[in-house]
This record gives sequence, C-alpha cells and structure tokens, in this order.
Amino acid sequence: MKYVIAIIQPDRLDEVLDRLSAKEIHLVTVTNVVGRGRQKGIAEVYRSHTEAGSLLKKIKLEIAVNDSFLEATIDAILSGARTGNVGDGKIFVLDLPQCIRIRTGESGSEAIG
Amino acid sequence: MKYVIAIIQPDRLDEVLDRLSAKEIHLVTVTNVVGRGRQKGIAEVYRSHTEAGSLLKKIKLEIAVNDSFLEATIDAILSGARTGNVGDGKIFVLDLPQCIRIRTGESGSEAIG
Amino acid sequence: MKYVIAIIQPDRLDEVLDRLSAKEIHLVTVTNVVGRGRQKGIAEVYRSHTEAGSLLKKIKLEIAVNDSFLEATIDAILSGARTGNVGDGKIFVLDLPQCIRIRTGESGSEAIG
Amino acid sequence: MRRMVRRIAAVVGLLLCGAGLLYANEPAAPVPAAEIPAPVVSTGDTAWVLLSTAMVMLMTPGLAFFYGGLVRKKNVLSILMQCLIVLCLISIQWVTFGYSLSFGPDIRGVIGDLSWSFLKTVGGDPNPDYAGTIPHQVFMMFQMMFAVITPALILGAFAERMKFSAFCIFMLLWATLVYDPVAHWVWGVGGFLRRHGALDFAGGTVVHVNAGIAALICALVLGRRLGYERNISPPHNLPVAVLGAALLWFGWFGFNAGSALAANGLAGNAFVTTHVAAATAGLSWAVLDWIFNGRSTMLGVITGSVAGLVAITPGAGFVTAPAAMAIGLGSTVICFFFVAYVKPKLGYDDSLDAFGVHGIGGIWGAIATGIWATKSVNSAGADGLLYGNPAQLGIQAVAVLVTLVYSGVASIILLKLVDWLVGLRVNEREERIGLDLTQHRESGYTIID
Amino acid sequence: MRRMVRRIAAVVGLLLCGAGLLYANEPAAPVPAAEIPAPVVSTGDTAWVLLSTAMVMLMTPGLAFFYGGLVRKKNVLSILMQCLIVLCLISIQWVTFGYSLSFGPDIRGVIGDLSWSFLKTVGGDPNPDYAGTIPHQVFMMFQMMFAVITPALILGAFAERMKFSAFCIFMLLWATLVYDPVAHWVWGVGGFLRRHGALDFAGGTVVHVNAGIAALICALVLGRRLGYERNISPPHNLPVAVLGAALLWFGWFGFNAGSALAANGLAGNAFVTTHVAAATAGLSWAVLDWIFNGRSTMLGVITGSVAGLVAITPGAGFVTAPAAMAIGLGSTVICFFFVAYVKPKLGYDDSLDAFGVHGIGGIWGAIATGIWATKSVNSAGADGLLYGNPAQLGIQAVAVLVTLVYSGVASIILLKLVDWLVGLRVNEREERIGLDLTQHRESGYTIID
Amino acid sequence: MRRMVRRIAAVVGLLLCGAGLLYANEPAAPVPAAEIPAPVVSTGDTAWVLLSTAMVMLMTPGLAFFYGGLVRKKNVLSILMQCLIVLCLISIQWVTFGYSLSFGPDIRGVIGDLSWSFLKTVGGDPNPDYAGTIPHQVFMMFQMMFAVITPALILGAFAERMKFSAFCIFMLLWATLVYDPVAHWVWGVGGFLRRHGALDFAGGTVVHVNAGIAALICALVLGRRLGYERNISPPHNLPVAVLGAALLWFGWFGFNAGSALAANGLAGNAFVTTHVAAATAGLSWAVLDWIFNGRSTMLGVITGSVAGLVAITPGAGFVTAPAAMAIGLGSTVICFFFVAYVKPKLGYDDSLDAFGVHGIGGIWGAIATGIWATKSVNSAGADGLLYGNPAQLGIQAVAVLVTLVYSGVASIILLKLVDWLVGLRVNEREERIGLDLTQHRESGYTIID
Ligand SMILES: Nc1ncnc2c1ncn2[C@@H]1O[C@H](COP(=O)(O)OP(=O)(O)O)[C@@H](O)[C@H]1O
Ligand SMILES: Nc1ncnc2c1ncn2[C@@H]1O[C@H](COP(=O)(O)OP(=O)(O)O)[C@@H](O)[C@H]1O
Ligand SMILES: Nc1ncnc2c1ncn2[C@@H]1O[C@H](COP(=O)(O)OP(=O)(O)O)[C@@H](O)[C@H]1O
Repeated sequence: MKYVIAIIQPDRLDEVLDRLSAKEIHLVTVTNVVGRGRQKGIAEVYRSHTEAGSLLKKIKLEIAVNDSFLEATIDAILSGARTGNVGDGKIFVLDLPQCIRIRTGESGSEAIG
Repeated sequence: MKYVIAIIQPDRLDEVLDRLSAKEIHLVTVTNVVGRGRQKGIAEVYRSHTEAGSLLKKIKLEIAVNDSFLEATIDAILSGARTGNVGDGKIFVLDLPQCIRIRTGESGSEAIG
Repeated sequence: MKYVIAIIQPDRLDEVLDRLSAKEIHLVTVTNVVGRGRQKGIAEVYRSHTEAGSLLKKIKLEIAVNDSFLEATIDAILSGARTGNVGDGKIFVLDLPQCIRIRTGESGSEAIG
Repeated sequence: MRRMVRRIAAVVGLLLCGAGLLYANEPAAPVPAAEIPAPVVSTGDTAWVLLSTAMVMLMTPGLAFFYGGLVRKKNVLSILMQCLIVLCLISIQWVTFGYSLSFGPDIRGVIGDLSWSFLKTVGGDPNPDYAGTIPHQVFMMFQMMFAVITPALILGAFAERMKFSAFCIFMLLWATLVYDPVAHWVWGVGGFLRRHGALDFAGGTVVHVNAGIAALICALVLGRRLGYERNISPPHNLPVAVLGAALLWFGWFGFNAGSALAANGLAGNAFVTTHVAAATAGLSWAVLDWIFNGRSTMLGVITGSVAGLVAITPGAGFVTAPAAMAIGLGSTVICFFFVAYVKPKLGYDDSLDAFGVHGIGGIWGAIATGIWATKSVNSAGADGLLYGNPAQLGIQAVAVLVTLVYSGVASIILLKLVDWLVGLRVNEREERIGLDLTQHRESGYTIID
Repeated sequence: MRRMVRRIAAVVGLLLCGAGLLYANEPAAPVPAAEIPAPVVSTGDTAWVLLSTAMVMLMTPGLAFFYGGLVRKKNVLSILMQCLIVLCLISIQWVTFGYSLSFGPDIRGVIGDLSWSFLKTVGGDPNPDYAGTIPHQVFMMFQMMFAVITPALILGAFAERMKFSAFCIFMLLWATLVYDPVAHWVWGVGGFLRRHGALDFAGGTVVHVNAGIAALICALVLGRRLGYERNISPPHNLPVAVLGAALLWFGWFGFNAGSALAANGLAGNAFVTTHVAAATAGLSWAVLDWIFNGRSTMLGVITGSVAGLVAITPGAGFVTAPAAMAIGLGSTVICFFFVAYVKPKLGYDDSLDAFGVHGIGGIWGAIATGIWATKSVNSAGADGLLYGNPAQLGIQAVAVLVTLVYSGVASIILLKLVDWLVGLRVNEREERIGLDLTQHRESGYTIID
Repeated sequence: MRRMVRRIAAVVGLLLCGAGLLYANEPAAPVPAAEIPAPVVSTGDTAWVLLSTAMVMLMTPGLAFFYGGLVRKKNVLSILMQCLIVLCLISIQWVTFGYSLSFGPDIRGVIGDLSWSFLKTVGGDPNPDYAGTIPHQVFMMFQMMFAVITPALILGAFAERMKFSAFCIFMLLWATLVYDPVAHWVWGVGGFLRRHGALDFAGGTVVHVNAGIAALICALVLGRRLGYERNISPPHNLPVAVLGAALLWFGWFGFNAGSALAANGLAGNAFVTTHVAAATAGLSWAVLDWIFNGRSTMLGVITGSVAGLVAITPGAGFVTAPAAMAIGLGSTVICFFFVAYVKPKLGYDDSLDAFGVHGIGGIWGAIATGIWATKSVNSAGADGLLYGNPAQLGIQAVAVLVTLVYSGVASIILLKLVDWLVGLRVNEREERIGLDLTQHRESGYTIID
C-alpha cells in the first residue's frame, strides 16, 4: 500500500477531487497548509511596511491506496492540478505497511478503500 | 519506530487522548482536516443553492512510537474513536527510521517519548 | 529521498525558515497543529471553570529532500528551533521512495528541489 | 387522540389555575392614576424614544453575538438563528395581539383584552396612560423590543441541544402565555403588581427574573449536553462575544434610560446609574477573577458587566449613582459565586449561564431596588429600606416571587407540551455533528477556502 | 485619439438622448408647493435627523460586512474596501457638486444646477423646500448617506472579479450621471417624477430599483466568476454577514423613519412599518426555506429581512402596519422564487443577489406602495389601489419604468466606457489568487500566526 | 523602605514642579463668563447629548476592535481586555472624583477641587457654566466617555508586551494626574488654557495630542517587541479592524457633533466637517498608498479615516466643510509620511501607531484650527490665520506645547513609578506565548473545535 501526499493549488481542489472520483478513488483527507516554493508570492504591505510574503496558501491531500491504484491516483492528481504555472505543487509517495479501519477493525488492503 | 497517523471523528478527540494517556502515550500532534469518505455529508443549502458537502470535518492525530508501543497505541485509538458508524476513520502506520528531539539533539528511540 | 517532518514552537518559524534558506533548502510546507507533549500548557479558565489546556499550538514543517541534503536540513531545523526549553519539538525522518513535480511531471530527485 | 385532548385540557386547566392563584394576591384598593400631562407630542422625547427603540432592537443581535461567541463553532449559527427568529416572530406576535394582551384594556388585573390587536387605535397620538409626550405607536414599538429580547435571553440555557422546531413553538407560547401576562401585571394599567406598588423601572422582574427562571427550568428539563462538563470546548470566538457585550451595553442605555419615555433628568439619571453599575460590576468581576483564578479574564469582565446591567435595570430610574455602584458590586459578587461554586454543585447545564446571570442578577436587582430606591431621584417612585421604607422590600420580594412561581410553573408546562408535540431535544448524532448542519444545513465558517 | 473622441461623443449623445426621452414624460401642470412651516430649527427634529444620518452612515459598513461575510476568504477585503471607498469618494462628490446636482435649483425638471457646489448657501438655517425644522446642512448630510449607499449596493453583483481601478471610476460616474439625476427627478424641487406624483418615501425607486437594475447590468456585462457555479465556495463567515444584516436593520430605522425629517407620528409610523416588514419577510423566508429546502437557514432569514426592508422603503410613511406585513410577505415570496428558481435559469452570476434582492424587492415595494398607500397615514401622500385610487399604481409603475430604463441604459454605457478606459475585470490569475492580494496587497486573515 | 519614600517624594516633587511651571503660563486677567441662557432642560438637546454619549461609549469597544484586529492572534484578548477595563475603571474614577477634578470649582486655573466627588450636586438641573439646556448629569456622562477613551488610545503604543497589572495602575494614575488636569486647563471654568483663548472644540489637544505624546513615551520606555520588526505578523483579522474603524467613525459623530451640547446648526456643522474630513483623509491615504505602494490598501483607508477624524476634532465646530477637506487631506499626508518614512528611521516600536496617528494628527488638527477657524461658523469661537487673525495660530501652538510637555514628562514619571512598583513589561517567555494566555488565561479563538 502507498501513502500519497500531494500539495496543490487551492483552487484546483474541486477539479482534483472530481478526477479522483472518476477513477473510483473516493477516500481523501484534505488539509490547509502554506508552502514556500519557487512561486513568488505577492508581498503584502501594511502601513507601507512590506511583508516578505513567501508563504502561499496551498492544499494538502493525503490518500492511502493499494499499489494497484497508485498510478491512477497520480494521474488523477496530475491531470486535475496541473495549470503549467510555477506553484502547481508536488506529489510524494510513501510506503504504507499497515492500515486499519476504525469502525470495523479490518486491516490491510481491504481496510484502505 | 512507527509513525502512526489516525483520522478520527472530531468529537472523539478527548476520548482518544484519554485512552492514549491511560496507556502512557502522552505525545501526540493534532491537526484539523476535512475528509471525504464513505460517510455521506449533510448537503448545505445557501439561498436554495445546494452544495455538494462531501468534505467532512475530521481530526488527524500523528503519534511517533517505539515498536513496542504500537499495539497499545492502535488499541487506544480504536477503543476511543470507534462509534460503529460510518465515518469513524482510519489508522495508517508508517515506518519511522529516524527521530530527533530538538531540545536535546537526542535521536532514535529515546527521543521519541 | 527523505520526507522530514518537524514539529516546532510557533515563534521559531521565521528563524527556521531563514536557516533553511541559508542552506539552500527553499521548499517547505507548513501547517498549524496543536500538540500534547511534556510541556505543561497554561490551564485556561472560563467563568471559573478550568480547562485542561494540554494541547499547545505548534507548527509542523514538511520538507522533502534528497539524501545528501538531509543533514543540512536537520542542522538548520535544530539550530533555528532550539530554545532549550521543554516544548521545542521533534524531527521525524521518513523514507520517500517517490516524488513528482505536478507542473512538469518530472519525478525522483530532480523533482524534489 | 383522546390522550391529546386530555393533555391539552390539563395544560389549560393548570394555566388557569396558576393565573387564579396569582390573581388572589391582588390588593383591594385601586391606585388612582397619576396626573397626566396634556397629550402633545414632544419632538425631543419622541426622538429619544425612537432611538432608544432602535438601540434596544440592536440588543437582540448583540445577544446573538454574545451567546454565539461562547458556544462551539458547530453551533454558532443555531444561536444567531434563534435570536433572529425570535426578533421576527415576536415582533409579529406583538403587533398582531401581544401588545394588546400586555398593555390593552385590563381584564381583572390579569391580562389585557384583544381590542388593540393589529394595532387598532394605536396611532400617532400619545396614549397618556403610558406616555403623554410620544406617539402611542412609538411606545408600542419600544415595548416590542422588550417583548423580543426577553424570550431570547432564555436560549442561553439550552444552547447547543434544542430542536429548532421545538424552539419556535416554545418561544411563541412562552411569549404569549408568560411574558405578555407578566408584563401586564407589572406595567399594564390595572395590572395587579403595578397596583401593588412594585417598582420595576425597566424590566428587572418582567424581563430578567422572568427569563432567568424560565432558563433554569429549560436547563433542567432538557438535561445536560453530551460530554458536559469535561468535553465542552471553551468559547470558540471570544472577540465576537465581546462585540455582543459591547452592543448589549450600548443598547442598554436605550433599555434603561429610554424607559423614562422622555429626554429629561430622569433619563439622565437612568443613563448614569446604568453605566456606573455596568462598570462597577465589570471591574469587580475582574478583581474576583484575579483573586480566585489568578488572572482577570475577558469573559469575566463581560459577564460581570452584563450582570451589573441586569441588576440595575429595575432600579435605574429610582436610585442614585453611588447606589448604582453598590448594586453593581453586589450583582457581581452574587453572580460570581453562584456561577463558580453553586452551579457546578447543582450539576445542571445552563450552557451560557442565563439563569446564573439574568435570573440571579435580576432577583438581586429587584431586591436592591427595594433597598436603595429614593423619591429624591424619582418622585413618582418610592423610598426603599435605606430611606426609611422597609415595606418596599417586601413589595419587591412579592413581585419577584410571583414571577418566579408563575414563570417557573408555566415554563415547565409549556416545555412538556412542546416535548410531547415535536420533541425538545435533537438526537445524539445531531448533537455531535452540531446544530448548524443538522438544524439549518449551513456552516458558520468555511474550513477549506 | 479620434476613436476616443468618437466614443465620448457617442456616450454623451446617448445620455442626452435618454434624458430627453425621459423628460418627455413630464406632466404639463406644475404641482403647487406644499405649505411650509416657518423655518425655525426644532432641536427634537434635528436630534432625530442627526442621529438618523449617523445610523444610515453605519449602513455602508453594515453592507460591507453583509456582503463581505458571503464571499470567499480571499476576497473579503475587496468587498470591505469597495464599500469604504464608496463612503469616502461619494461623500466628497456630494459635498463638491453631487448635492447641488440632486437638490439644487432645478433645470427643466431634469437636474439641479451647480449653484450649491461646495455647500454654497447650505448652512445652519432650514431650507423649507426640503425640511423646515432642521438645519439645511443636516438635510444635506442625511441625503449624502443615501447617495453613498446606493452605489455600494451594486457591488454585490460583480463581487470577486472587478478591478479596483475600474470600480472607482465606475462608481464616481454612476453616482454623478445616474444617481444624482434620478434623485433629482424623484425628490428634487421641480423634479419631473416628483411633479408626476410618484410616491417614494425613503428611496425605493431612487435607491433600490436604481441600484438593482445597475447590478443586473453589471453582472451581465462582467460575466460569471471562474468556476461559477459549481466551484464557488459557500459564505466564508456567516456570522459576519449576520452582523452586517443587524447593522443594516438598525440603520434602516434611520433610513426610513429618518425620512420623515422630524420626530413625529409619521416617523413613528415609518419606524413601525419598517420593522414589521423586515420581521415578516425574515420569518417568511425561514418558512419557505423549511418547505422547499427542508430547513430554515440563517442566510435565508437575513436575506428575507433585507428584502423586506427594501420593499417597505418606498411605502414606509404611506402604509399601515398590517399593510407592511403584506408587503414584507410579498417581498419574500417574490425574491425567494426569483433567487431560487428564476436566476439559475437565466444563468447570469449576480454574486450576492444585488438584483435579486434590491432590484426585485425594490420594484415590488414601489408597486406595493401604489396598492396600500393611504392618506390616513400620511395626508401629504396619496391613496393607493386598495383605497380607491388605482391611478396611483400606474404612477408608481411609470416611475419604476423610467428608472429601470434610464439606469439600465446608462449603466451599460458607463461600463463599456470604463472597460475601454482601464478594463473592467481582473485577469484569470488574479481572480484565482483573489482580489485581496492582487488588488490590495493584503490578506483578511493570517493563516500561520 | 527609605528608598521607597525617597522615590515617592521625588515623584511628587517633580509633579508639583511641573504643575508650577505650567501654571506660570497663565494669563493675568480672568475672562468674563459668556452669557448663559436660562437653565431650562431642552428635550431635543438632551436627546441628542444622551445619544452622543452612548455613541462615544461605543467608541471604546470600537477602538478595541480596531486595535485588536491589528495584533497577532495570541494577543487579541489582551487588547480587548485593556480597552474594556479602561471603560470600567475610568468610569468609576470619573464618578468618584475625576469629574470633580476636571470640571469642579477651579483651584487657581490648574485643577478642580473635590467638592463634586460622587456627583455631589451634579443632578438633573442644567449647569449653565457648561451646558444650559441639558441636565448637568448628562453633561458629566458625556465628558466621562472622553475621559475613558483618551487613556485607551495610548494602549496601541505598548500593545503585545505590557503587564496587565502595570497597565491598570498606569491607566488610573495617568487619567488622574494627566487627563484630569489637562481637561481642566482647556475646558474647565477657570482653566488657564481656556482663559488663554485656545480653541479645542471636541478634544484635539485634551484627547489626541495628550494621548499621542503619552503613547510615544510608552513606546520608548517599554522598548520594542521581540522580533520587531521582521518577525511581527501582519494584522491577524483585518475585517475586525474595519469593524472597529466603522464604530469609531459612527461614534465620532457623537464625539464631535455632540460637543455642540445641543441639537442645532452648530452640531450640524460639526457633523458635516467630521464626516468630510474623515472621507477626504481615507481617500487620500488610498491615493498615497496607490502611488507609493502600488495598491490602495484597506488598512490604509481606515488609518487615514481615523487620522482625518483626529485632525478635525479640535476644529469641527469652528471651520467650514471645504476647510475640513483641507484638514483631512493634510492629516493624511502628514501621518502617511510620518508612519511610512519617519517612524522606521527613528526605530521605536509604537505597535499600532498611536503616536503616528493620534499624536501627529492631533497636533496638525490643533494647528489647522488656528489656520481655518472662522467666526462665521461659530461666533463663540475665533478667527484663524486665513481669516486675518494669525495670533490664534500662536495660541493653538502654546496649548499644544503645554500639553506635549506636561503629558510627556508626567508620563515618563508615571511609567518609571509603575515599573518600579510592579514592572512594566512581561517577560520574554510570556511575550512569546502571548498575553492572552499569560495575562488572562484565555484564548481568543479555539483551534481544535
Ligand atoms: N521539497 C518539498 N518539500 C516540501 N514541500 C514542497 C517541496 N516542494 C514543493 N513543496 C510544496 O509545493 C508547493 C509548490 O511548489 P513550487 O516550487 O512553488 O511549485 P513547482 O513545484 O510548480 O515548482 C510549495 O509551496 C510547497 O508547499
Ligand atoms: N484511503 C484513505 N486515504 C485517506 N484518507 C482516508 C482514507 N480512508 C479514510 N480516510 C479518512 O477517514 C475518514 C473516514 O472515512 P469513512 O470512509 O467516512 O469512514 P469509515 O472508515 O468508517 O468507512 C475520511 O473522511 C477520510 O478523511
Ligand atoms: N512522539 C511524538 N509523536 C507525535 N508528536 C510528538 C511526539 N513527540 C513530540 N511531539 C510533538 O512535539 C511537541 C513538543 O514536544 P514536548 O514533549 O513538549 O517537547 P520536548 O520534545 O522538548 O520534550 C508536542 O507538543 C507534540 O506536538
């Protein structure tokens, strides 16, 4: 099993969720984050005092999937999140040795979906 | 060492924290997240316009533990978080090769607790 | 590649980001979290009702790096985040088998930076 | 079906019974009406009362923010909604028949008749029985805002767990069967407590004692929130509660000083005592917090101020500024210890201390009026204990008691009735998810946005 | 260059044309001026109108919060900024020349001349043409607040996508070329709609219909937001919107009851009808929501209340309280169905329903005034349909129509002009990031802090 | 022990010294009292001043939100708390002895005596020395709100780092030893600056210059915040700051127009100039921001508006509307450059620019009054530079200077005293965690909820 972490642009969330659904990947956890990357932020100004403004609002997705779904997941994210501009974000894939569904106590790959 | 990630119902947090304490697992990091799962959300309505409402408020716990504590951790989460309803969430267990305590610079399993 | 997760004191964020920049580590994702640790929180009081107050505001950093940068990353975090007081936090290092840049689709170690 | 009829019969019977008993308290000799100035509209008085009305109107949203900031995020809209629905609902009730019940031609000292429904004869000319220098309509509007905020005060007690449908029905019934008669007794021409000589300048008994005891009953009948008291989060947004308190304080000038129904020295006196009591009570709570909890708290200061405002309400136009300080101080001391030490012992869950602040503070205020009232402030009033008239204290106590008993009993009956009709409380799942989503299909704030 | 000249010429031509056409509607015989009381300042009336002015001033920030709470987090400041800039900009425009255009000495029924610019001759003495008992300056100030809030109402239509520079230019032009003439027609001495006998107590036509139709035009000309309507988040902070609605409601007492320009029975009547209509409309929306969406919503109640306030505006000083209930109920029914069913069919994106509430509600209110107006409330008014004068309905309809046509056409022209000058809409990247950062280099809230 | 006595002695000595020096400025000949109308209460005037009082009361919470929105999340309650405690504390001080010190029977032009403490003789009859048509109590209340907000203004300077205990002591001392005497000098019958002929309609010198210089001293004595200026987050909630600014603007109508103490043409004039100055200043800041920072900002507009309101305060009842525009524009230009370019050079950390806005804006306003004042607006006033009386400019400058020196010196002494008593500043750990938790054991917002 894999644990996929994706950082995307905030306004691409709906699109990515749709693409994931289309590939039957329904289970996702979403977090508000801010990120520093290549993308230059807009420097904010407060009473003429300029703030660095290097941290930009992003969305983090976490999706645990069975190995067979990994490619579909990545494709869905890529197709939904890509705008071609700097700041589109990253996908990180970690190994996931164990997964348990709290409601039933099931574990492993049947618990994941 | 293991890195345990649990997604639980918001109102189960206090209970889970208590159960963890009871098993001498005191160190936890908690995040607000929203999740899409099997649980059907309540569709919100704004001026008669219905919102999908698929993302529900959840709480994410992150707990780094020594291998010997893993089972106790999982048990504590399961017992504290389970209501038997859809939406109770998941526990994901990742391998954690390295851990460092910032204050002392200690690393490995003595740093974790 | 490694996936570094660090939990730090909220007011050390600017310092840590500076130290990371100084070591050419620019890409970071930042999240608001609360943590329970050794640090005793201040018990809040509302109309004479005392709240436990065990969850303290912390900042979580996530940094994906190539192996060669790992040490620099850890050093930067340690030097920026350490105050010597309880509550300084932890660094967790996970293995990161795969990384993809959404904008270009590049993957592996050239995608990470 | 038969069961239903039986129940309704029982309820009506009880209510009549209660009314009868209370009616028995009525003193024999009717008090002659005060001399009344010729009914010419004064623009200054009218301007002041119009404005006071607007200010009191703002108190209901103010209360919404005060209460709304103190609950959990998932219930914030339910509080705002309840306050605003009360504003809409009771305003209509008032115009249609409520005003007539409270202030209309008296029926045996107990209630007004329905001859003023739909504001029949309530027009631009003054009604010298109530206010000789402002249009009758304006007096009616001013009173409307009191009729609105009183039921709204109660909702602090059952916050975070009452069904919205039950809420609406209960509020309408309570306003009609509890507020309207009590207002008539104390303020209506011919009302038995008015004839009895009870002093209530701006509604200590009618508003605060009345709502406070109903709140206690609600808390008892509905039971505690899930997880009370360990797992109830602290106020989700204290700055919003402070905003609410600020609007309440602002509006209270209209509430109390507006109750002079004229822009004169009496209004000035009520304005001063109102402010002084609020300031003293706010500061005192900060001091008590410091002593007992190690730090002065923001929630303490606003709670104290509101307690002071409640306590000065019945006496605002009868006492002096130094007396207002004493009343403010007293309200804080009493409410602080009640909320901090007595309430936890008793174990009921009055979510936002509607009884602890309005009930207790209101009782104190009514009693305190009997202590510090003086004719030197208001010749139309009476002297209190400290000015050589201990009897006034008794009169005040009777008014409080009558209100406590009637409102308490009637509230129980109404709650049981509503419970039987639609059920009072949301189910456990709904309570966990929160009332905003389950009762209103909305969220107060977006999470991902 | 030549192109520019041509365009300007075209615009001016069109405007003149429009004005000419409208002017043709003017009835032949001038109406004699009403008898005017001797111009002595009344302190009571002055106090009331000063206060009403302050209350109406507060409506513009109130609107900012009402609208601001409903947009996405990333655009909240852009809304607040637009409202406050309108407050600053139009206040200055008003003092410099706007007031003179609207209320100054009449030029052929169409517009005022510039002889009162910079408040020349507008001083402490009453101007009996407009208000015989308050300083002329105070009347000017009161009117200023109307001139400020009217353009601000429009911005709900193009929220989250208009360039700030374009916004400023458009507002200044619109206030000068649309609001000022329309205000003159309806309220100015010699204005042709005033002479025509149209009833508009506090600005149903001048303010709401006028702004409403401009809002519709803006929504059409600017086009929909990116991702509309699937990917537009719900209100980011409903409690803030409720705060805004509360301030609007509070301020509306000044708006409507202040329009009596005196603290008398008429002000009292307007106060009552205003409140009753708002309450009825708020409650009705809750009921419709319950029926059609399964739950009463907070957003529904505040939307309904605002719709009710809009609808009662033209009739507040001409109708009775029961009529106000009918008007409030009607406004909710019409606006609810329009917003819920008609608007999605039409497919334009009026972000915050400025047309759906102010336009539709305003038209209903103007018509309703023609139905329920009665001289028994206001002898200076007229009887409506239900009081035996169906002609009034026609007069009202004409006033609405003239406003719709003029404001609609002029708005299109002005928008095109501004588009050509600086471009109306932010680019896609800016819209994605949000207006706060891209137009103002600020964020409403900190994320990490 | 001996050390303590020595210090106290030194302090008292210095204070007396300072007072003596200033007293020397006093002109020899006493000015005859103005003719006073017969002391009959006018309902219109009373309504207006009562209301103005309520509006000014609302400014203190308004300030709390204005300041509170600008600090970091972890300190928001500390700001709200400080404002509300000032409201409670100084209200009590005022009633007990403060009012008597400021307005009571004069002692050698320097201070009032204590014969009016606890409002002795301050009742429902007018005091024609101050206001002949409103109850004396109402005048006292109106003045109380000024006494409350003035110290509150200072707290912007030391936001996010002062101990709460030190804060309370400092505020009480400052109000008594600085505000009360300065108010007496300028407004009290017999006060030496009043006799000197200084114009200060609504408190430019007494309120803004006075608080502004104290703010500067506080910023200097307390030192900068940790991490200033790189690691200080931007405003945590700008919409809340906008709400605060809106309430301030609203309340300022009471502040300035209420200072006419009657509902007449003068109040109307003050109302107009107040609004016009605020609007002009807000707009000008937007323009300067556009020019110098590429975008108009929300924070800029509200900062500018407040600067304009500050600057018009002393002249509101002495200048015309076009002059108000000039004053508003001037205030923005001066404050903008001061805050943007001068302050960073000087390097002190006036957290929320209390000096930059109130101090600088107040000085400008006092001077500007000496330029634009005209007897055509207020015959009880004086002509300024532009109306042929350059001497007035000098008189204004002296009043400003006296205030700057006295308030500055006294503030240093009081701060040192309080530092020695309890310590002024929280420790580093507390500052890092935030004042809400460490000073009040509360959090403004829940994180997990
Ligand atoms: N190595 C990394 N570790 C952690 N977060 C990263 C890393 N690289 C990118 N991110 C996240 O992705 C976001 C987008 O990255 P950025 O460099 O701006 O865009 P792009 O990937 O298109 O070059 C960043 O704001 C950050 O949150
Ligand atoms: N495979 C997954 N990847 C990421 N998050 C998941 C996954 N499965 C569940 N979750 C999280 O757990 C929450 C609960 O899941 P849900 O399917 O509703 O309940 P249950 O596990 O009881 O069937 C989801 O809202 C989501 O946040
Ligand atoms: N084992 C762990 N698992 C998850 N989070 C941890 C763990 N240990 C520490 N943390 C996080 O680090 C924070 C600081 O830990 P604490 O024990 O207070 O300080 P220190 O590490 O200096 O002893 C905690 O609040 C928690 O968020």
